[in-house]
Amino acid sequence: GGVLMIGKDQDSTTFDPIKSAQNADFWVFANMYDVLVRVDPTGTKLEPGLAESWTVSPDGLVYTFKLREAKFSDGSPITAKDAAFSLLRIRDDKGSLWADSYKAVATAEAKDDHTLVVTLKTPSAPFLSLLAMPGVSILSEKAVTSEGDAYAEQPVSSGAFTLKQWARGDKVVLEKNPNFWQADRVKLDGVQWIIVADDNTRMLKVQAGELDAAIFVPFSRVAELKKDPNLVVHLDPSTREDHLLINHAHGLLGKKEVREALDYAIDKKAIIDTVIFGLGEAANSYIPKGALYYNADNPARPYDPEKAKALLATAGATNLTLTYLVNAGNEVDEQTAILLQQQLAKVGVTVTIQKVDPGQSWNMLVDGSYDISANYWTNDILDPDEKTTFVLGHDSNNNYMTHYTNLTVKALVEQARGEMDTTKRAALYKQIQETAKADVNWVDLYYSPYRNVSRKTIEHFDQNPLGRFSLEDTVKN
Amino acid sequence: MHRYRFLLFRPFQLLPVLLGISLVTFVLVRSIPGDPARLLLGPRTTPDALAKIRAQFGLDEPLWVQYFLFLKNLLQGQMGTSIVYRIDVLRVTANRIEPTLVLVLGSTLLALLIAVPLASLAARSRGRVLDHVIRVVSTAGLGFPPFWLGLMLIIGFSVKLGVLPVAGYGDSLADKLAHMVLPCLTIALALSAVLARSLRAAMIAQMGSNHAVAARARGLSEAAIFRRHVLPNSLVPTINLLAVNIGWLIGGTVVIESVFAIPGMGQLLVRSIFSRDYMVVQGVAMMFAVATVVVNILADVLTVAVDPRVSL
Amino acid sequence: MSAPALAAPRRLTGILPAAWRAHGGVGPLAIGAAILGVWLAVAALAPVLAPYDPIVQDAAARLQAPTLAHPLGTDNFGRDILSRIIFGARIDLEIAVLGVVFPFAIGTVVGTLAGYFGGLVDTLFMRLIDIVLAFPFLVLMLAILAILGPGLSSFFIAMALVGWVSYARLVRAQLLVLRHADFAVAARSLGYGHLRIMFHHLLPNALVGPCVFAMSDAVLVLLNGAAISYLGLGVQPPLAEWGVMVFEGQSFITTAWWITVFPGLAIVLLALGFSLFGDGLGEILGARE
Amino acid sequence: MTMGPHLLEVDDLTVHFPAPGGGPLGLRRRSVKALNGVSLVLEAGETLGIVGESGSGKSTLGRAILGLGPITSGHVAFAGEDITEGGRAARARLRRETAMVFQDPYNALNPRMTVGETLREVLHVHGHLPRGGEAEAVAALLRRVGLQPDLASRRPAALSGGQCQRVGIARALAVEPRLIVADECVAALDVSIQGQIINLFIEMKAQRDLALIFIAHDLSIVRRLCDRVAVMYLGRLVEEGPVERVFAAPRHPYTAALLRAVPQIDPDRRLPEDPVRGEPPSPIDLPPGCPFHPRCPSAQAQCAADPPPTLRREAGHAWACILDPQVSLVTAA
Amino acid sequence: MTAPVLSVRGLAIEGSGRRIVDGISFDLGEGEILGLVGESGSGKTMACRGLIRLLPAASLRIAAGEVLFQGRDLAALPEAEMRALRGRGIGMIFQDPASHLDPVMRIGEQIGEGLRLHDALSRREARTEAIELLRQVGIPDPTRRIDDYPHQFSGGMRQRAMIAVALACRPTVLIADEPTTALDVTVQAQVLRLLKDIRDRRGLSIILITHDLGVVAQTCDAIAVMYAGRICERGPARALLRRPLHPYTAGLLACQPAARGTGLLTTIPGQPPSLDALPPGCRFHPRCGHRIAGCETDEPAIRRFEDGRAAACHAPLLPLQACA
Ligand SMILES: Nc1ncnc2c1ncn2[C@@H]1O[C@H](COP(=O)(O)OP(=O)(O)OP(=O)(O)O)[C@@H](O)[C@H]1O
Ligand SMILES: Nc1ncnc2c1ncn2[C@@H]1O[C@H](COP(=O)(O)OP(=O)(O)OP(=O)(O)O)[C@@H](O)[C@H]1O
Ligand SMILES: [Mg+2]
Ligand SMILES: [Mg+2]
Ligand code: NI
Repeated sequence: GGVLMIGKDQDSTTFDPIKSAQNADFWVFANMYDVLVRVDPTGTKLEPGLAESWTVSPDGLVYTFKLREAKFSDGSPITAKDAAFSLLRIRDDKGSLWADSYKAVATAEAKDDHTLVVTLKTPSAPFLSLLAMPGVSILSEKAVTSEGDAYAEQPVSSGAFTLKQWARGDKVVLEKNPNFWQADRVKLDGVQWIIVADDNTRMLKVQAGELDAAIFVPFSRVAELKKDPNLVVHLDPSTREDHLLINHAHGLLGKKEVREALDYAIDKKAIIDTVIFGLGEAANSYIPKGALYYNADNPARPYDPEKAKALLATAGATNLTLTYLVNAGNEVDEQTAILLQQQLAKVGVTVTIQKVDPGQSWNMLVDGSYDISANYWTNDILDPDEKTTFVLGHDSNNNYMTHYTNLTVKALVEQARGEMDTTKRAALYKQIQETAKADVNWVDLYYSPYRNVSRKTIEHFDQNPLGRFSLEDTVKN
Repeated sequence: MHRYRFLLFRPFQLLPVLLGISLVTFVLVRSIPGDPARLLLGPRTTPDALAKIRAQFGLDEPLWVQYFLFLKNLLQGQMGTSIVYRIDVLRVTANRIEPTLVLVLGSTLLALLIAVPLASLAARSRGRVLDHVIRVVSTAGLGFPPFWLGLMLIIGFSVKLGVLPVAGYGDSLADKLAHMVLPCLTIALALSAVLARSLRAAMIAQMGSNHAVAARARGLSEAAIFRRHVLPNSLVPTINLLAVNIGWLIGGTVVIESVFAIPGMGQLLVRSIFSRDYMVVQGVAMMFAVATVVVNILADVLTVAVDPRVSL
Repeated sequence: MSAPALAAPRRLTGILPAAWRAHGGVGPLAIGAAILGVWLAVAALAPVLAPYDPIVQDAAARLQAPTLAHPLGTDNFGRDILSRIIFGARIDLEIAVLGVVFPFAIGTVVGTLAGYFGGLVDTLFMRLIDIVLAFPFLVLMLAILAILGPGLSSFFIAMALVGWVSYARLVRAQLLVLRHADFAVAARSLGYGHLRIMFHHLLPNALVGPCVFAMSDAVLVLLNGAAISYLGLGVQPPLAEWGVMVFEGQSFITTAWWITVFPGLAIVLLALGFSLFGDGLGEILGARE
Repeated sequence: MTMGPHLLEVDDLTVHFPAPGGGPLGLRRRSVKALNGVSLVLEAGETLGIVGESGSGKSTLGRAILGLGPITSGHVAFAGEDITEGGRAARARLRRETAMVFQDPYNALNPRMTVGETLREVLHVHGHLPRGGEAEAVAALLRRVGLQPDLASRRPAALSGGQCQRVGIARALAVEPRLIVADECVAALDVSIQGQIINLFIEMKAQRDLALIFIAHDLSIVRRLCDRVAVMYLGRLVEEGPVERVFAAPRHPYTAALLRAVPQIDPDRRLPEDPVRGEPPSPIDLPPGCPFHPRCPSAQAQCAADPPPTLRREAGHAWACILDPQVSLVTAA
Repeated sequence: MTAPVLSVRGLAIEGSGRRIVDGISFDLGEGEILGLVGESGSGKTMACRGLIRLLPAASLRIAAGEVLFQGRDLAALPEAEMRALRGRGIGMIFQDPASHLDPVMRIGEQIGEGLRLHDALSRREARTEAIELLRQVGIPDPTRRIDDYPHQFSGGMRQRAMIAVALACRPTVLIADEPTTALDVTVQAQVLRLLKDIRDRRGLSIILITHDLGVVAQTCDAIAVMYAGRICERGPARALLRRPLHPYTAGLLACQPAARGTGLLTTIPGQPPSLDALPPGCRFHPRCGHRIAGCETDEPAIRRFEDGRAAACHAPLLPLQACA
């Protein structure tokens, strides 16, 4: 029993899953809505959700899902019609932020109450992974159509918890959904997501016992909180990967030697020690460690300032001056910048830090008005295709704002997306990772875990690598 | 009654100010580089999606059209739709007004409760050790940034002593009051330093004033003179100082609300600036403006009530 | 028959306080000036005084509590707090001075024009002031900083755009009175031009209030810098600035108090200097009026 | 009457200041009626004293004459030029040829400028500065008002009231004016110093063709210094004429009362048992009829009913009272 | 002559090394109006503030002398007892009634304040008393005006209200510091009349400070003339004005522009000395037309003459007989 109080840093913005792209919302959706296919707690494979089982046609175009017996929180049954509606809605609704990701869906039809048939336009290996995203949570067609815009505030849930109260800017109060098909599994009476923007305050609230748990423990406080006998600090593996974006379109940065030199000149260990207090590992691939198709043996460049200097010299890039775009107000970003500035200075690269407010930095990155900038990515779906496409797929966003071009990689990415054979896919991704590394599309910096804290009295407060909290298993003593 | 005549005209004077504020806010928020659609969609997006969102919120209209739409909405008592929350701005702000109001009023009250005795003590022991101590202490109150002061108070009173809640905004009245003590105190410490300074100066001036001398010549004790003559006369400039500082005070709530996790207007405004939620920024700025003007009118009413000579 | 001048008995205890009082108690002005002087000297001699380079990082000496080698400890980059405070004095004095000078200049000119001409000019300026005042101060600064991009010069521009109102109000109030003073009427009767009357005769007599206010304003400007950092748009790293240092040290508030407390004390000390100096200035100039 | 234009001609001058509104909600417009139809003329070299109680409009009149205050209606002509309608040129001429001396000697000087700077500035602006002879010109001015030239380096705060007033007069003289308006310029000074300043004016009058409007509430000074005197009450001239005749035989009951109320240094003269009743009414709500009637010992019914009496003239002596012949109150002298 | 109500002996007031009032002595008889005249800065206000120990700055203090009142020396009284005496024993009214009345307190309240605090009258009793006082000082319609604020009164009425405030606690001595200087002549006459009437009705004694010899001439029984911190001459009004002993008094009288005649006015040459640079000997000697050899070196002590007159002059203008 009991209500779990969790502190988070940002307010929810909506409860209509197609209308948000924020992690802050996704993590709440995950416990309010069920999806056809779930990602398991280890974050490495898919498991059945509302779909008991599914079959894929040999050409990879037709998916047939068998839905289990389940109910929405309002007591009405969850049918294949609702599932079809939800899938088409995320593709077609004008308010949907995810329409593009589901373009591959040609049709979705309910054959009967428990059978859903989805046809794709082209084969897509990541499709099942996509169905695990909170954005395509199964919604009640009746509720959505009858409530219209108001649905975003009074949702009908298909997951473990339902919305009881939403005090904007203050808290989101969820209570147990008795109609959830796994209701027996849920121990908590409810969950309160409480918004505490200030990191210090959030931690102090847990320390004082006003919160049962809090997410986003600042790196700097992990060691100290670990010492607190009343608290447990959870460092759960994540899909977060930090990297240094390089704008290949800017002069000398177009030269591979120069980018290599930057990689050699950056002491990832020092960043891990100083900025994230030793709580991470140096990254050797753009795919997060432990994630699907991660190549553990991907070659990494060691810290070697001498080699960096030599490379710069051969490339004729002595006296290189770079503008380093920093997200103002982001502590990790600012500290990384301060550190990198000093490290790069050692190899003769002058770094000018340009701090801009986060609302602006996206624009500047997209417009290409930067030389280097630290950034990170966490996966939304299990499959590496999403990230790979954005980062190396040569689509409209200039390979994630880097202007990296290598047509071989482009072809490989497309090929991997359509390849349904897992071993062949693995080989393709290994090749992609190696090429990206060789080309230095960006500089991989480090992998770091999710950092959450809970009181001793809380059990099973875990987050899977995709960010989903398994609150249906959490126990408050 | 005619001393309060200004109440009839003030609302009309308000109009040009509000119009000016609407224009300034509009120009200001639109000049901040950055694109709300892009922020909403996050990094993993396509130009199509961007265009769709822009169209949905009318961001693709020419600026002046957007401004007139904003004004037109305003005249109809609407403030537009929040880009982030996708609902009416009025609804976004609805439950946030109270905490900020309580914070501002509470800290003003607390600041007065601190400043008046401190200033009285300092004024009455002018030039002596106590006076200097008060001066140094109040400067220190002003010298530490509020976010630091707030954290210190939390650590002291809530984590170590456990007598007050750490942060947040409670549900019941008593709960809310308990939650507001520390944030109000944080603002009040800085505000009272400002107030005490001016109050002390006013009191010293009043203590040396002719009418205080006359009261002394009537054989009144210093305490009676202070209570009956000096204090009331010192309040007028302080009221006005408070009114002038209202913008500063509301600005201060922005930080305090964040430190103390108070779901108020200040946090909303800052977040909306960063997420380029134009409509919310405009709406909240207008509300703050109205509040400021109302406070100033209140200050005028108070001044008129306290000082019979004034008629505005 | 004049009475003999009896020397009243003086108790020894009465003499010291009397002497103290006669000298205005060593005067807040003097103490304030001394404090400011010390800071000025610190800023000027920073390279000589500071034991370390304020921005060079030393991974081996991270987060050290005050020791002999690092009297005020180090931060998480291993930078020496003392050296950072000493070098920070340069930036903070610059912030305090420039953050006040521009608003002061704009405010006094606007206030003079509004107060002297009255009427429509005054109404227009007053409405403008109302508009600026109706914005929460910090938020307005934040918006301007967001437009201009964070950084010191943007900060000064933002301060100037926002801060002038207080000065304008003060000066205007003074001028509304002064322009009816006999010497102003005299100046008009002598056929002096408006500019001469405004800036040569009236303004110098209206500056005491603004000057005193400027001293306390300097403190607020420093704190605004810190608050802006808190809200995320502070000065550029890796500059050592006290407000930013307090903000940065915040995450170590329970583990490494020295990172925040010492820069905080530096702000308080500078604030004390300014406010004492301002008080003294007010007393002396006010008395002379 | 002279032939050419008068040096100064004030015609039916009215000055109203806006006042806080009246009525229960304060919505009714009201005004302070500081001057209500004042007419007078002044010839070159003539000295006119203006007396009256506080608030009777003396200063307002003085300032209006010099174009320093607002004018609601009426005309002021200086040396034949109408300055109320005239443009810049008329104003500029007025500024060149007139000057003012103020009541409070300290406030009339810019506290932040030395005496020398103050005087130099006037000379400079008016172009009366002989090349190279700055210091000499300032010293000459100071000497003319009986001050040591070494005072030039001092600021007003370091001067006595009498010295300040002399500097004020020196500043007025620096303009080389044809008309000086002195507004209660000795009221703030001690008797012994007062005498010195009055003597300075008497000497100046004798030396040059200087017209003087001398505003005062001390009747005895006016009697000593002026050729003519004008008595004001609530924004109107109630009596005007040659000093000797007005003082010897006032025709208006107010003038008589005023004269009677002046304390005399004569231990044998007792305090008047029954001084004029009450105080002047508010200039916002002027009483109907003769403005003095509520306080007038000899007021009659028609004083309240009829419109305010106009000036009646008799051989250069004018008074605004319907009563006749002269009031039976004569000063002790 | 009856025993004086108030007797000042050698009162001296010092501040920052200067003697602002230097050993003044005078007696105030019962029911007497004593005029204290002198030029600005001569120390009139200081002397009277000294009597009730309300010196305007902390740096000022009584350096010598005694003030005998009701058998006690006020200069040596403990502050608490002194406070009890202020208002009740000795009342004071000031030159500028506008600033000496609390602008934010109703007139009636201010009048009743002393009564309520000293005599512990109830609010209602104090109010009745205040109305009566306002009536006595000649304010028309006192029941209505009692709830007015000072700014709603005219100058003359404010001065009357001040007098009412001072009279509230029934003082035996009233100090009036230039009570009419700010008023018009017509109103001045009314106020002086009022003071005289009150004296006649209540039999209190008044010290009237002024620099207008005309005012003292018409109101006072005795006069003391001050110059640069000292009393240079005192005596019965009529005698002093008719036949002054001290050249300064004579000079003052001659200065009055009221004196008939044309041409230049008589003046006293020079200016009063600054307290920082007092001339040696007689303080008046640099401006004196009658000075003799000793004037420049010896400070003249005040000497008593017949008819209750006294003067501090080496060469008095009249050959009067000095008494012991
Ligand atoms: N600027 C102004 N605004 C409003 N009312 C004014 C102004 N100047 C003068 N008055 C009013 O006009 C009337 C006449 O004032 P004025 O100063 O001319 O009188 P005065 O005769 O010079 O008095 P005093 O002897 O006190 O100098 C007074 O009631 C005064 O309050
Ligand atoms: N607070 C003070 N501290 C020191 N000296 C003072 C103070 N106030 C006044 N004085 C000096 O004391 C002297 C006497 O002043 P006082 O006010 O008694 O003169 P007064 O005769 O009342 O003059 P007035 O006619 O102007 O009122 C003056 O020289 C003055 O400069
Ligand atoms: Mg006047
Ligand atoms: Mg005096
Ligand atoms: Ni003619």
